[in-house]
Amino acid sequence: MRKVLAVFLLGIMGFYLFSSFSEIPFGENRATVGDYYLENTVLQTGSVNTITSIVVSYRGFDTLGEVTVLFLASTGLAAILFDNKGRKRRRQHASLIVRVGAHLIYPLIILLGAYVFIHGHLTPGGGFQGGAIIATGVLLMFMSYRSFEVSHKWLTYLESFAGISFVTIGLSGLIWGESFLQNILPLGVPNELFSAGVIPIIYIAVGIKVGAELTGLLDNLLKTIK
Amino acid sequence: MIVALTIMVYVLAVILIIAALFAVKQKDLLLAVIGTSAISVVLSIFFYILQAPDVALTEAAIGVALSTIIFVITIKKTERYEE
Amino acid sequence: MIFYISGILLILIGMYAVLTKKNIIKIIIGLSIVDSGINLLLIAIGYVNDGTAPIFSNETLKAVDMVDPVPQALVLTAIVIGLGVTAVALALVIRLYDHHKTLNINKIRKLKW
Amino acid sequence: MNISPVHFIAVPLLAAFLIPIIGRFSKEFVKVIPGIVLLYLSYVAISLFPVALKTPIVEVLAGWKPPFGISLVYGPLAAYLTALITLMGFVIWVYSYKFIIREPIEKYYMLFMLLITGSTGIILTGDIFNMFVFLEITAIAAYSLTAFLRDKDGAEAAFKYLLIGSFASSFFLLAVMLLYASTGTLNLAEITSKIDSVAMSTRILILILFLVGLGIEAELFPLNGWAPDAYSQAPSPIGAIFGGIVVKAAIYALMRLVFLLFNFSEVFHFLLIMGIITMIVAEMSAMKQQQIKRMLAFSSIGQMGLVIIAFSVGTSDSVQAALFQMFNHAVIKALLFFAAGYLVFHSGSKKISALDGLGRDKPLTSFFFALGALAIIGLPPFAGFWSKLYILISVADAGLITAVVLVLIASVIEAVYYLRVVSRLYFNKESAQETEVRRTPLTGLLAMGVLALVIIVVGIYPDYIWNLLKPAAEELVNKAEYIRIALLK
Repeated sequence: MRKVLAVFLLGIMGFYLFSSFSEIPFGENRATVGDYYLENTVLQTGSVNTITSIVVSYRGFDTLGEVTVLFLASTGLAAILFDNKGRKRRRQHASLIVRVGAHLIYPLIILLGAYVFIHGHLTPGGGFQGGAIIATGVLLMFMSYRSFEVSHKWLTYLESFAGISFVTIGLSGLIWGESFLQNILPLGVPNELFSAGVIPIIYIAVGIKVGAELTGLLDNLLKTIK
Repeated sequence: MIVALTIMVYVLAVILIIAALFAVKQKDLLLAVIGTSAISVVLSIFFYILQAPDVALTEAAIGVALSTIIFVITIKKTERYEE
Repeated sequence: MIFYISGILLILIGMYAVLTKKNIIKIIIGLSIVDSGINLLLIAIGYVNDGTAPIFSNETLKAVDMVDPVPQALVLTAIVIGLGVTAVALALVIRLYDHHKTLNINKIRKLKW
Repeated sequence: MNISPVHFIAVPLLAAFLIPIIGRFSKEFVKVIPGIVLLYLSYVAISLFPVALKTPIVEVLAGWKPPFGISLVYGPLAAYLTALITLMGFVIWVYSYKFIIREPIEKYYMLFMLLITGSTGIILTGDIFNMFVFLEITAIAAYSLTAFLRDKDGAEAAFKYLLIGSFASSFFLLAVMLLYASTGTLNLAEITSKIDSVAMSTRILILILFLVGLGIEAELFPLNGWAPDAYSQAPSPIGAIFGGIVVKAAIYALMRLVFLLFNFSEVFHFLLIMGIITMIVAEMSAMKQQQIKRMLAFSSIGQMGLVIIAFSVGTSDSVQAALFQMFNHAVIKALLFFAAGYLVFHSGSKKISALDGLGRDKPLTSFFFALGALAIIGLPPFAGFWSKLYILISVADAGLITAVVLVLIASVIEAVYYLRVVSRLYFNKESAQETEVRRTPLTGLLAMGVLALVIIVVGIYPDYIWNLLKPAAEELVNKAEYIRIALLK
């Protein structure tokens, strides 16, 4: 009964979605605000990656919100799982091959993550991707070594420090420029590492924050007693 | 070249839907989670084809790896089979 | 077009799971499938035939040939938000399992509606 | 640094990021930070209020003029709602100070700060996707706070809330996507100016998606199944936060979008009917409740129904009355939740029947509860009377006599179940069971006292607040003016 009703409702919804989307032709160039960003990104922000300039500058406020969502998720998760944390993760060491492999790859993954968020304004990728990559690196170590621990104190510091710097950069735009999150540094030459003003700095802060948060989140989940 | 790409897209779309149905129907939750990570893999390829490398990278890191892992951890902490 | 169709189908399949499944982890899987579908639709909306990725990595690339960057930026945000919601949801699942020793929604009394 | 509306979002965010570091050094100081932040924000709200009444502030972010960047639109309406939220937030903090004694206290205040960020963000932002982000922030904070006590019922309520909430946010995101695809922009004012060129079928789909997406947070029937559980299982201050802050932000978002994008009489009729059904069903359900906080939750939904009725009459007067009712509801319902929190504490049970005779043991707390009950029913010397009166007048002016009758019937039902509780407090014999008598802490009494004072003062001098709301109501009704202001033309 329930299934029939669900199929019926979804059928109606699917029909309306399809008919609405048939009015939005696929692959056609629509006049959107995107055109403005594409034309002006290099000149106005110095970032050659338009996505980065939108994420960090034009719509930087969204990114602040997004970082907040992750922060919120890790806080909320820690609050919900507060009192059933075990001391140790009860798991076996992985096999020797995995451990040696993990040890070899771990620094490389961290390096890759850092590379991705430092070059966010030049190549695909940025703070979120870099941070997520770093978290997967730490996860690999969690999986291979029982004794591998991250210091919660430092995670907290890193996380808060990165968050505070994001907001502070924003507020300094308000102090020395005209608006919150405004770019107050010189734009430099496009396509060079040190260019695009505050964009790389913000993205590095985002990367550190995302990495620390996801690591903390995974650690909290893993330490829950069954 | 273009034809090959089109065919590939269609094949991938079929795989995507099959993976989604598998994830919904499968009684073994671990396998169902593998299904969702397969969805993410296909999506990540789609994003790349649709000229969104940034998003493809994010989907690969978050959808394929992290999201799957938190599901797997949760299943480990609870139970594996759907009644 | 195929991208639209797959996106909408993903949304519908995910919603079907949320509406009919009894297992709470399954329901969350459904929610994440819905999110995936919406993300795919958004990216597909921004695509321009024969467009290139919106990154000016060399001089020859022109703005008019590029795909719309805005949906991509939005999807980046949406993916991260989805991860956040999933994490909180799974934490609640672990909590619920603690209290009830079951994942079946019918056996968790108040969840019925 | 000049005071600017962006502080409403940035400062609590900064505080939330700072709390974990400070928590490592001093647990006590952590509890004080939100108070300082909210006091500062209240100061900002009050000092910016006259400015916004004269000329609305459009705060451009990151230096990009709308529609290319995200901007905050701080007009009279936003000024009024942010002031309400920050002042209520401050009172709720005072109450929480001694009420929240369960660890992790630090996390509680972080979530609280983020909830304030999220809900002020919803109200201030002039960008539809940004609104989605802030809705999510508010929602995730609300889920986590619901489960804060980590007991059986709390986790269930939070999970239910999360499921429905995630559904809502998916719908909202779909609607945002369709809007972007058909208008090519995300700026709310720009969308408004282009919406007429969108095909009608698409527009209707977008409307339905928004109604479902925001109706859930705004507790519209039949999407409000989560609310009674969430309100009653979360700690009492959180109930006040939901009723006083989260719902207000959601209703604002819904009404802003309806007035800007779907300004048709059919939509308003539909909302009117939904509002009436919401009100009647909720008041009937409240009547049947055995638990005091569930009763308050249903009453809250009923009041939101009343607010939606007033909004959907659509005239400037009725909107003004709706805004007045929102103010009164926030203050009165917070007082009721505060008092109920300690009454439940003292009686040791969530049941209404356990409250017998507490009027003698707990004279002050019971007095505050009774005062809140009388005010929310709408008895003359209190604030609730005036807003209800104004709503009735404006609804009658629009010729909707059936609606007037139904609102009056709902009020009678409301009076019955509230007075039932009050009479139990004062006139029933004390139940035999011995419960440990714990004193209501001074901060709790202080918070309740302030709210009670506001209720009485506003009840005696309603015109002051009423006149303040006039520009806010006109801002919501006048869509051309909003476009002009928000696009900096």
